[in-house]
Amino acid sequence: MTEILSFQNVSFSYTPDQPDKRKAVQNVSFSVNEGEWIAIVGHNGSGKSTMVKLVSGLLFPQEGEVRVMRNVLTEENLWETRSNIGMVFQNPDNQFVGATVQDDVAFALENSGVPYEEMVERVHTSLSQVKMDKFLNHEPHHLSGGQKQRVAIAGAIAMKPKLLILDEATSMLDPQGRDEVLKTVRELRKEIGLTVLSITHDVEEALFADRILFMNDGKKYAEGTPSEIFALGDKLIEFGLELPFAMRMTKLFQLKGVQLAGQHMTEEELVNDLWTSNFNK
Amino acid sequence: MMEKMIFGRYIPGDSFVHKLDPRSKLVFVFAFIIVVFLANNVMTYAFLIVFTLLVIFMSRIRLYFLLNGLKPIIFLLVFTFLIHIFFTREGDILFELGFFKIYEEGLRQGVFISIRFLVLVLMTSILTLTTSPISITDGIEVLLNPLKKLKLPVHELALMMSIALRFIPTLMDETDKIMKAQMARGSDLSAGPMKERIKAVVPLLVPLFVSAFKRAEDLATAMEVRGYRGGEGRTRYRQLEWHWQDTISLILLVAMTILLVLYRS
Amino acid sequence: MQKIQNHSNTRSQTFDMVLSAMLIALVFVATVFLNIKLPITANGGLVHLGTAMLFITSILFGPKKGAIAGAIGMGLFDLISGWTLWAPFTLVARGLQGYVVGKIAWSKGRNGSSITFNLFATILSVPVMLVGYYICEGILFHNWIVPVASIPGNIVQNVVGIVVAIPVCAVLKKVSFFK
Amino acid sequence: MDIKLQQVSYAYSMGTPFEKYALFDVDLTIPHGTYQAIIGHTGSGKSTILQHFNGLLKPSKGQVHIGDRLIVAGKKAKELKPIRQKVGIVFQFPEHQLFEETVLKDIMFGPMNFGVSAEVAQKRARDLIKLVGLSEETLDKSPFDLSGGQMRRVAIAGVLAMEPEVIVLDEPTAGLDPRGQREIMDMFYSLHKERQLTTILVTHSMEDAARYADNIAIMHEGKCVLSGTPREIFADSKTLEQYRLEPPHIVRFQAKIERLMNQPLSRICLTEEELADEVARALREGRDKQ
Ligand SMILES: Nc1ncnc2c1ncn2[C@@H]1O[C@H](COP(=O)(O)OP(=O)(O)OP(=O)(O)O)[C@@H](O)[C@H]1O
Ligand SMILES: Nc1ncnc2c1ncn2[C@@H]1O[C@H](COP(=O)(O)OP(=O)(O)OP(=O)(O)O)[C@@H](O)[C@H]1O
Ligand SMILES: [Mg+2]
Ligand SMILES: [Mg+2]
Repeated sequence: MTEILSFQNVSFSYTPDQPDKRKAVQNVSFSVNEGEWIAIVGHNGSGKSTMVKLVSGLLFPQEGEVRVMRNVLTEENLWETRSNIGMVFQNPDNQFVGATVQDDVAFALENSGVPYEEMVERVHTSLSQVKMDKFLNHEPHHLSGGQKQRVAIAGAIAMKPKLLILDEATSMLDPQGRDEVLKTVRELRKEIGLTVLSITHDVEEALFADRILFMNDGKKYAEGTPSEIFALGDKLIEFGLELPFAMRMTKLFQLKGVQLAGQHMTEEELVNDLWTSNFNK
Repeated sequence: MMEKMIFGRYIPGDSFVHKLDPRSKLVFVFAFIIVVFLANNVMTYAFLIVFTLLVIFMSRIRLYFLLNGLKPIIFLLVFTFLIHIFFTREGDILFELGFFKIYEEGLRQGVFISIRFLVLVLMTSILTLTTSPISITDGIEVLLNPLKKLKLPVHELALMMSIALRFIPTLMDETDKIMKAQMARGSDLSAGPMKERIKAVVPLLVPLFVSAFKRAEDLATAMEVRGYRGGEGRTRYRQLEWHWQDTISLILLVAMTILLVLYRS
Repeated sequence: MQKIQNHSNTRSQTFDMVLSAMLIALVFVATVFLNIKLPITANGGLVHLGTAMLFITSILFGPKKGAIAGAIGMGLFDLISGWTLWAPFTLVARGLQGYVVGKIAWSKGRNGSSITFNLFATILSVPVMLVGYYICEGILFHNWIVPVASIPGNIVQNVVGIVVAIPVCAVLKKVSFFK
Repeated sequence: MDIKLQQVSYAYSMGTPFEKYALFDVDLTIPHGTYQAIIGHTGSGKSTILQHFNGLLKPSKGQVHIGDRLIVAGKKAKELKPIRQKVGIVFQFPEHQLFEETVLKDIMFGPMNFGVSAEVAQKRARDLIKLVGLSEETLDKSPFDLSGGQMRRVAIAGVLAMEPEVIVLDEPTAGLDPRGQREIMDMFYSLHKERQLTTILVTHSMEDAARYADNIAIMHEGKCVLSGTPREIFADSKTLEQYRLEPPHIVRFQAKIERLMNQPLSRICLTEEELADEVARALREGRDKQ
């Protein structure tokens, strides 16, 4: 397993001169390996976006270290590091630089001096990977939120990054837009084996992840597979999140005396259990 | 409201003029503005008119759009004409009514200056009617490139322009939304006494500035994460292509200049 | 909220550039989209708030950004509306105006927080702009009377601009982003 | 105060080459004291319709009754202010409308525009800040120093402070974490129940529409295509699909269970509790029969 990203006892405070104030990120450690999908969940203000800024070198930790591709992130290797990471942010409007879809996708390529012919080819390939190739010359204000986010993803993967970070990339979208974006990311993972770090407070979205980091008030409260994390049950609710639909239903069924064999995170499992425990006798 | 403003006056098309490279169009119009001042007699002004009509014809712009664009300046045109007529006191008297006299030179001046003004406005209008703001920006950037040596941040200015163009519709939407939200809270820019209306500007502009500032922060972050660190070492995705048509149009302009020089008095 | 510390130099350069772009867009939007109806009849009584936006920009962010936003924002307006021919004049006249306002409002480290100086700056910039346009139009019309026609309209615009900009700046200066 | 739209059509940029109709012949009646949800695909005209409820937009054709006021297409409507006080709108991302130096002043801004005295407005602000779940100290802070979720609550308090008889909500919880969403939706629901506040909710969340609304209207391409109780609306997933909507998660799940049990439950369930009850009862009955 190749490590792509790791935090080691990282702390960061926006107000280092006021030590009594809670730090935005406090003593967080974790690592992400190649090919994984990691989700970071946590309430508003729990420090998720700060962690993203630490990964991209927009901020540097006051304690601990951030390693990208096994190198400690410093001012010197900042730009090289950034070319290995693609990022998509929350507000679809505020990250669209170009005048049209294709200009926007080309932006990062222009920055790193990719020659013209190669740029054209890469812009077209990455746009077709997110199924936006029919929109080459569209202007941003004529696109839906979901489409803008897909363009942002295309812009990120055009650089062939090792790691794609989504900072609440779906939270301002309508349900259709959200589905579009998530579907795109899932397909990309299959197609080009991307490592994904997605930050969200949507638990249904986190269910797709291989591993979940659960943040609370700047600290890592827990880390584990979705089933491990959601087994925490009421703790999630206490810290501002909720349980996935299937788990909520499981609990309610058990409360009302419906026989079930165990806890379930997905609808399929729950329905199967309902079948085997109640009908299939 | 919005759509109208975003496209501005640019009308997409595929005429000869539309297809020209923005660089040649800019050089053309800029040179034209200077060349126009060469005209000084009936013949040369006639050349100017014919030439302008030719360009209008080649741009295939519907006359409606051109004339529509003239609306705001009609007043100025008439005003200029009248001022020249009334205030020039040279040459023969053509018309007299009491102390009110029109001199030949006044009429001449009035007509000439009005024609000059009109062809200038038409020609610059054709530029903006056939070229999108973003290609104008591209054209300007490339043309100003030599000034980089004088430490003029040409690349930054061009990128700034293109980001501004990109965010105009967004901020317009935002303005509309904030305006409506404040109207729903009882503060109205378009109704009530003067003092109230001016007071209603504060609840509109403060959030607008805050929002623009936050957008700038977000966009700067996004750009930097995507590897932006100034113009150094960047390649261009948007390529400009110089065709034979561009050369021809500049030759036409030179020919026209020669004519003007030959026939001016 | 505290400002994020600027760790790298590029960060503040990029941000400055993007902020200037936003200010250009703001001036443009105020010019085409924001109107106040006045009881007087010049121009149908509609006065745009572009000049006010230019003043605010210069007072909040200083001479450089003020000049850029004023010049390009309003030049763009000329380019896109029927006034294409005026664009180069606007570039000069408004650029100078923005610069003058910013320079005075930001003199001696005031950074636009003195209302008196802001007022002084805006008032002083009016003749600069008027003369700028006057000279340009004089050349264009080959006449020194015609350009006089646009002076009353320009004065009304500037007065409204000042009346709006001064109180708005007083409020904005209290917002933590713009201190 | 009833709100009634009759044959309302609306065109943006009327009379220009860019004229674009966003509403066509919409009929919709919202009786006093109801909780009305409006759902529909993106761009279906939801935001456009809600701006007719307090005269921010005037119909291009047709007429709008707001209480005893009548706004008719083509006629000038004077003095809309009283309507704006009676119908409060919480727009999407309402935190973008904050502008005052302090939270207190911002909450007082609305009521004072409608002629409420400073003392009364201040008292309202003190009551409301607690209602929206913030502490009284918040009142003295600058709204720009708050977190996104707190700003949202202040903005909502600013609309409630006008003491409207009708409250219109355009996606009031977008972007908040699950707890924030739940708290705000529950707060509006209890206001609706306690004060008989007519509530109009525009939302993409079928779950919220199902859980809270008495009546749901579906917008599709500028037309109001369907209106009914949540049970009626969500009973027919074929029709919903036609309008590019999905039934709430719970309804889809019920369909799965019904297929499994090979028999329909006695009614469409709109909340998770209801479904759990129904399934438990169906299973009990099934056992009793055996
Ligand atoms: N620029 C800043 N200056 C000062 N404090 C900040 C700044 N940005 C964030 N904070 C604080 O740091 C903490 C963590 O914020 P962060 O934005 O990382 O949270 P988040 O988990 O991303 O929240 P959300 O879900 O709302 O996006 C919060 O308490 C926040 O108020
Ligand atoms: N200011 C405007 N000018 C022109 N067209 C507009 C304007 N605002 C909205 N429209 C158009 O009117 C239609 C209805 O828009 P509206 O905003 O009412 O939809 P909506 O249902 O609220 O969508 P969403 O779910 O995305 O908020 C859309 O086609 C939209 O493009
Ligand atoms: Mg965040
Ligand atoms: Mg809407």
